[in-house]
Amino acid sequence: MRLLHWLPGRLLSAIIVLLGASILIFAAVRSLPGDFAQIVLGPLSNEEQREQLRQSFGFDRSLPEQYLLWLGNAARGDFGLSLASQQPVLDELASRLPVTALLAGMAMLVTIAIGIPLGVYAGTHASTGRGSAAARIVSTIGISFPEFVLGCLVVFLFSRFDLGLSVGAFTSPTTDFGRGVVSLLLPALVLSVFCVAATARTTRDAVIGVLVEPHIAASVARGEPKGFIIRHHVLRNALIPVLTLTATITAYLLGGAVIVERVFNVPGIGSYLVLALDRRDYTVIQAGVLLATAVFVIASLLIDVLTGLVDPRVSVAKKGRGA
Amino acid sequence: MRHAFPLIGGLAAATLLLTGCTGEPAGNGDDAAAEVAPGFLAVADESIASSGTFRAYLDYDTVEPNGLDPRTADTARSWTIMGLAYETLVNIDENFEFTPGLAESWDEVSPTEYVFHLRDDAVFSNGRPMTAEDVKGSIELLLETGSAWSLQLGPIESVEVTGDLEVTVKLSAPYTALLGALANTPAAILPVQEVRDGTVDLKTEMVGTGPFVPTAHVQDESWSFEQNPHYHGLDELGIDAVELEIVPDEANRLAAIRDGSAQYVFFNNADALDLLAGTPEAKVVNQQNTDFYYVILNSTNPDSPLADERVRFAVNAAIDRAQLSDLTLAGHGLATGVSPVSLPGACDPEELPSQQLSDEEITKLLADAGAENITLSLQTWNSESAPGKIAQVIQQQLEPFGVTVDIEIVDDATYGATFYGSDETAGADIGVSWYAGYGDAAMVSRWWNTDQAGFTARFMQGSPELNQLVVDASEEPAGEGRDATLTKLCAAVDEGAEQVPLMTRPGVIAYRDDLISPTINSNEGYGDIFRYVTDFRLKSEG
Amino acid sequence: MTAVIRVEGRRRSVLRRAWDYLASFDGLAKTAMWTLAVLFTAALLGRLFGLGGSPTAIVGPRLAPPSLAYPAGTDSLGRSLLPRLLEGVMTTLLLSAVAVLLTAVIATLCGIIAGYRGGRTGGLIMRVGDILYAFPAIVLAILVAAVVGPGYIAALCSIVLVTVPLMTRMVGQATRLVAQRDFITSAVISGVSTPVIMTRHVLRNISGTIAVQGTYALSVAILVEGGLSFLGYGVQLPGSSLGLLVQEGTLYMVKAPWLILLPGLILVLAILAINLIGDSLRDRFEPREARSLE
Amino acid sequence: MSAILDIQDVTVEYSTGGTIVRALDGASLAVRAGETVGLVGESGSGKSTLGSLVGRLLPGNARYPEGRVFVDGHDVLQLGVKELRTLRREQLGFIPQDPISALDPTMRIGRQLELALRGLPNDRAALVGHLERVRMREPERVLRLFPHEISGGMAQRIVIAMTMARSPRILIADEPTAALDSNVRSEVTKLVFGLARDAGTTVLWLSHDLRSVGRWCGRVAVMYAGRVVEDGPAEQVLGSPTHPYTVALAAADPAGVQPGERIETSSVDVAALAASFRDEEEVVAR
Amino acid sequence: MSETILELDRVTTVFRTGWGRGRSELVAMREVSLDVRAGETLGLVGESGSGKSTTASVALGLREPTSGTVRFLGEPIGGPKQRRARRGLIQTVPQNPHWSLDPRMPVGLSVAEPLAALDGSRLTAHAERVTELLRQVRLDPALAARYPHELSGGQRQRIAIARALVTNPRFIVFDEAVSALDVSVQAQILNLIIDLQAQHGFGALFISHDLAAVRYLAHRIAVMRLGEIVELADTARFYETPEHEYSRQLLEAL
Repeated sequence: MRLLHWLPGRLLSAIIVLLGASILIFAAVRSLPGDFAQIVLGPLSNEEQREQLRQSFGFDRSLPEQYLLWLGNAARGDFGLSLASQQPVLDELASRLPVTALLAGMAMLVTIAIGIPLGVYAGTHASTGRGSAAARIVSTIGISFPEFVLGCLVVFLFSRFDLGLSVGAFTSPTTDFGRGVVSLLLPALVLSVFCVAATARTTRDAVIGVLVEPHIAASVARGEPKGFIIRHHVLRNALIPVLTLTATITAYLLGGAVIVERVFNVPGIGSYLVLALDRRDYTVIQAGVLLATAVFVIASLLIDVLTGLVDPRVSVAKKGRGA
Repeated sequence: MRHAFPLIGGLAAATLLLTGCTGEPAGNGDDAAAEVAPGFLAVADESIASSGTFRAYLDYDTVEPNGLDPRTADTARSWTIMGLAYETLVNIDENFEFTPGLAESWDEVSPTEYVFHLRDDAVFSNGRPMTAEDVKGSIELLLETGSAWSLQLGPIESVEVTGDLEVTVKLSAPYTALLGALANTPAAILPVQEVRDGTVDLKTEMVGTGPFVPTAHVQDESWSFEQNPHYHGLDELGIDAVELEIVPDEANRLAAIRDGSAQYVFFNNADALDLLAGTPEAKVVNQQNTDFYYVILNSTNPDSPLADERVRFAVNAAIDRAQLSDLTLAGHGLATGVSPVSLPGACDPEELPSQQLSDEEITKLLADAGAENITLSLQTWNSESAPGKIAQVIQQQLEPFGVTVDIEIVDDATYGATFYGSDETAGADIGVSWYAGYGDAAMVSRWWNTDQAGFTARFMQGSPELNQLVVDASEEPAGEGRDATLTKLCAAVDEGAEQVPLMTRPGVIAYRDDLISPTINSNEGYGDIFRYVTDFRLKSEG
Repeated sequence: MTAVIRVEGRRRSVLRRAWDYLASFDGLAKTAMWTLAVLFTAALLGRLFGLGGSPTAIVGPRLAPPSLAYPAGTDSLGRSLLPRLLEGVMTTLLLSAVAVLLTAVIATLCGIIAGYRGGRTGGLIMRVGDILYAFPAIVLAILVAAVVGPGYIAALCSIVLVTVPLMTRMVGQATRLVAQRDFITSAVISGVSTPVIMTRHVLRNISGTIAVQGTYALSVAILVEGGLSFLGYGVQLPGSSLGLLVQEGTLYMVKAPWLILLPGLILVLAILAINLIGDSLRDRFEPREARSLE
Repeated sequence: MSAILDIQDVTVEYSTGGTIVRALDGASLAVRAGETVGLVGESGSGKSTLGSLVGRLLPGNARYPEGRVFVDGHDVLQLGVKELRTLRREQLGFIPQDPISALDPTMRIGRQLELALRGLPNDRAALVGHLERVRMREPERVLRLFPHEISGGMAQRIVIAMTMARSPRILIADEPTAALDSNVRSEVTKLVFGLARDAGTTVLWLSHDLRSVGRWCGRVAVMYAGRVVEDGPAEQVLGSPTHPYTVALAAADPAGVQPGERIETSSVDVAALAASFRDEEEVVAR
Repeated sequence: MSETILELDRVTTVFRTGWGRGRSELVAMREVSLDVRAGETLGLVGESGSGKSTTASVALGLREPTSGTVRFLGEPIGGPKQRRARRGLIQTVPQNPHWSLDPRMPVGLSVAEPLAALDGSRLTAHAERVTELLRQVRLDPALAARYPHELSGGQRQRIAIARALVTNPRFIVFDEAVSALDVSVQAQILNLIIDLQAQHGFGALFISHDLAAVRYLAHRIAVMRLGEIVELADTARFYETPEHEYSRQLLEAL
């Protein structure tokens, strides 16, 4: 019920954000330097061939017209043909999505499985203990390790020394899920380091924030045992800022995937997007970036709904996202 | 303050530790170029009973505006991959001599008339036997496209079916490189009947007479091929299927060859030779190539010092090819004139006029031109590492002569816009790139003929004499006469110095000796690293 | 009344007070500051006095390991890595700092307007921020870099566009908190004009947030610059930045690991230092009391 | 008769970032079972610290360099964590100032009560019974609500229900009505004292309001600068205060002055008082 | 009878919140009429949520009412534009001594700010007047250089009063100005307000939930409940014979 009060407004703002993003993407892609036809057809092509190509992609129309056409088709799931492969963009992206989704999913799993317990430990021991300081330093180092440095390091170590996992072969999870997971293990770990650290930090801060709340003091005063308070009161309350962080992490994983996929040669959406950008594969860039933003917008929408379920006080007015 | 230094110190110590334990023997580059047979870096052991999947890793995929259509395929990578499915009338061997392909033999009736006798067992992968009409139609279809390769075919006047398995090609003028042009994948023999009636779409399908047919292609990811059941040489094939992985990152390809995920890997970083030293099963060979790096010295901007031919020539002369090759290609690049040095009849790069100039003469030349302290802008692209490195070395080499070079390294698209865009003159003084060198010494020089290569107009003025030399070189039959023309052509290009050939662009192939026995030629004209794939033998079930 | 035992400071010179302020940070933050100071000074010396030689000059054998002659080894063109590292540190720090300065100005302006004025303009600002925020950072950065064309400007623009939305949001939130304070209402009632309130009261009171967020933005900036240069859209050769050096190093990981390890480690150190300073600033401006559950 | 609560000359210091604040400076207070003691003092007097000290509930940066605290014979400051928990659970009850924030905002009232009453019967019927004890209307409905959906008065009743469910030996109420509107204050106060009387619970009622404390408590202790400066039967402390601070406090309440009268504020010069108090070592006690 | 400074005539203020199905309306002020005369203090009591604070914002011209009129010195109080024209004539002493002053500014400058706003002069140009006012609120003028956190709650509230008085306003709103103070300090501030009003003759709206403080200082008392004024009477009369049931309840609780 409560959800119904703010969900329509939240949905509307999500749609506005997506529309805004689509305009931005379209504008950015159209202002990429270099003549698209010349790039695609190469220097040996003649003007006639170029003009023909421009026409076949509707580039001869006015920009607003092109945008509306694109948006209209996109709404129907038609993102056009990839200039590079001549295949429907949607198929191209769809075939790479499982890889990126699995990569991001594995990283998210690691993030939650390590980051939250680490943060809870650091938070509940913040007033005492060296363990907390260690957790804090570890998490600060974690957010300071760019994945391209860490990734290269891992590739170096695993290709230089025989450490059991291959960084040369990639098995797609769609052909063999088990081997796919194994070949994504290292990339997912590298991708998750920042997120684990960020989650641990946020969880720690959230836990500390909850611990000073009077209702925790009241629980302590009632003589509740530590574990009981953490389980029943701290975790639930601390979950709220952690949930909002999850939206940011989703975006981060999507972005980080670009680099990690590149470093580990994982054929996912991220590395495909960079390639597409290099060769000005307009349709792919447009659809790919829009997809990335849409995933983020939908994820944050879902997370807002989840937050609404965890925190009954949440309303449409409250929509800050922590970093 | 007290705490900061240990951190820095620790860093240095860590570095020493790591460098200490990775000291490896120096490069084995010389071995890599060693031939096991004349013209070959590796020869497949045909006695091996072989079957299985051939797994190769490539650095990038074919990207063509017309999809899989071989006629408009622009890059060597496309030729290589499409070459698995298509065949050409003639083939080119390790000595750049022509051998039978789909044509069992041919007669050069006159310098302007060639008669091809086709083999009778060629069958397209859809099961239909190849006919003379297919050959005639394929050449005509290629000519229709107006593509770069249709220009390389030369002045074809007519193609006629003159017998059951006989096709006659007539030229309007002599053109020595005709066979060279017919030997490359864009001139592949297509199932013309199906193409014309629309049952085969060349953009999305490959229906050729070649050994393999593609079963799957994920752009930038992988290709799968299986045997063409109708292939005429099926019995001799040692490979059941081909898996190509596209792996842009060199480190990953390196890892793949180390752990055996790949049997055969292409590198374009010459240092890969050294990087695999620790893996004894991996053999690394350095394949010489007719492709070469060149610099554009833009002559079309009247405000640029490069508008003066003396300055261009001086800049050309100031570039030390040997050092350039040592620093950027681990010494594997060979200095070359406009006729690629590894092709028969090519001019001697040592004899080029620019190479005869001493440092003093270069300085004087610049002084005469009033260009003692000049600044030139250089642009090149970043999807490969070599052009950027070349640019940086050139910058250092020109510095002692008072020539300051401002380097701008941009993405490929921006580079294209700078030199082939719509402006009157290209947006930079100097450009660095490479050309494919093809299979005949006169083919690439077409790009120096301003009548034939319109795309150079924004940085090259050319001259009627030069254009004529290009035409002469293409018309004269191979032999001493043409060699002399090529030498003149090389000198003219060198002195005009608008597009200056620098050095060849070698390829590096690594293969797993324990998994595969390949045949690899020492010299390649079309970048086809699978040229002898039908001879390859697999050592273990793959 | 409570008995308060504390050490009262006497009035000192500005310099002395600045020093005392820095000295008041915890040990970790101080170490971080020293690390940054050492990195920056080395880079500055490198630039001013050509410490380690010219970054572009080809001086020696290719891929030589660190030695006395080449303290950080040589790269694939036989250039000494040390001056290139110093130049890289300079570029990375300077580029990130300039970008974050821009970010701070833009975000402060937008954040204060959005947080204090609210209304349509404020809504629009926040909405645009939301839209930019919806892009994964590195994707946005690459897109911007591709539009602008790879290079310094691209890195700069990307960093600004990536960091502005979050910082605007944080400044906006801080501004809203301050705007609710009674002293703002008092000033409004006294007829103090809006621009004066914004600069005199709001800006001063959110300066802590700006400092903390600016510091974090700086670490994000270095990450973005690195990632961008690594992907080939940031700083280009023959320039040098830490991200670019790492990228160059990847090719020679096996044969010349120092080419990737040194810039990589310095990059990590710099970001780590900045994050530690940010944490320290945050503890200072947003103190949190820790409590045990015993 | 021995004291159920005996605070002996306790000193408490907080250290924050190099600054040490002394919150209690030799405070003593002995309370016998069944007594209702009003602990009066203004902000900073140390009364909240004293209240929390009974359950050793001070924040981690608190130090106890001197003094001892006994609850029913247990030396609170020396107890192990487990014993301390048991003590809090079995013997002590706390009612905070702001009841709404004392409830977990993410949890329905019913679930919170259920958790707080672990070990006791805590089915629906029992919960409803507890709410009825604190005269909550519509208890069934209230159990389903979240804390932000109820008023301060209701929240305080729920906290009282939670606290009194275990019939603690000592109840420490820290300004429990300060955050409430005036018309529910007396009701809540009445409720607490009524339940405490029924359960035989000793009450330590912390307040800044001398007058209201006098109305409900048998005994009043006045705190100032970290000490109990005056302690005695309510009517005595209120009627004829002897410590100048108590005098000033009584005089300063505007509710105590007749229309047209002016509050005499000259004697409440806090700074001067503090200075004079430092010299005066002896606590006025009767 | 002295001049009417502020007059609220049948003022209604409605808040609308939410969106779609969640939309709700809250009437914060319903048909509120009251007036404040020169030299007089009108006390406004009521519980949290009774509409006191909304009434304060309306009286200060910070919020435009949904209906009804607000007149200041006989003129409609109008919107933000008129606020600039009236500057210096209306001031406020806010509730929370923690936030009544800008923590980043020496308190002397905070006192000078309304003066500077009158003529656009620099904050530092009014040192003499600041000294004078600090004396009036019985503070050591040397405190002007201090920052708010260096002062006690009572001292801060005195500074806030000095700031409100610095422009010789005709009307001051005290919005829970003593509620957060300890009784001993509260008494001093109440006396100070009484003395200063006698001296300066400003009209005052004194808002509090504390009936005792209001009764002590106000000449007339208005009792608000659920957005309405349920009783408005002279203090003496109100104290003797409260008419409304709610007023009686409040008095009993004293």
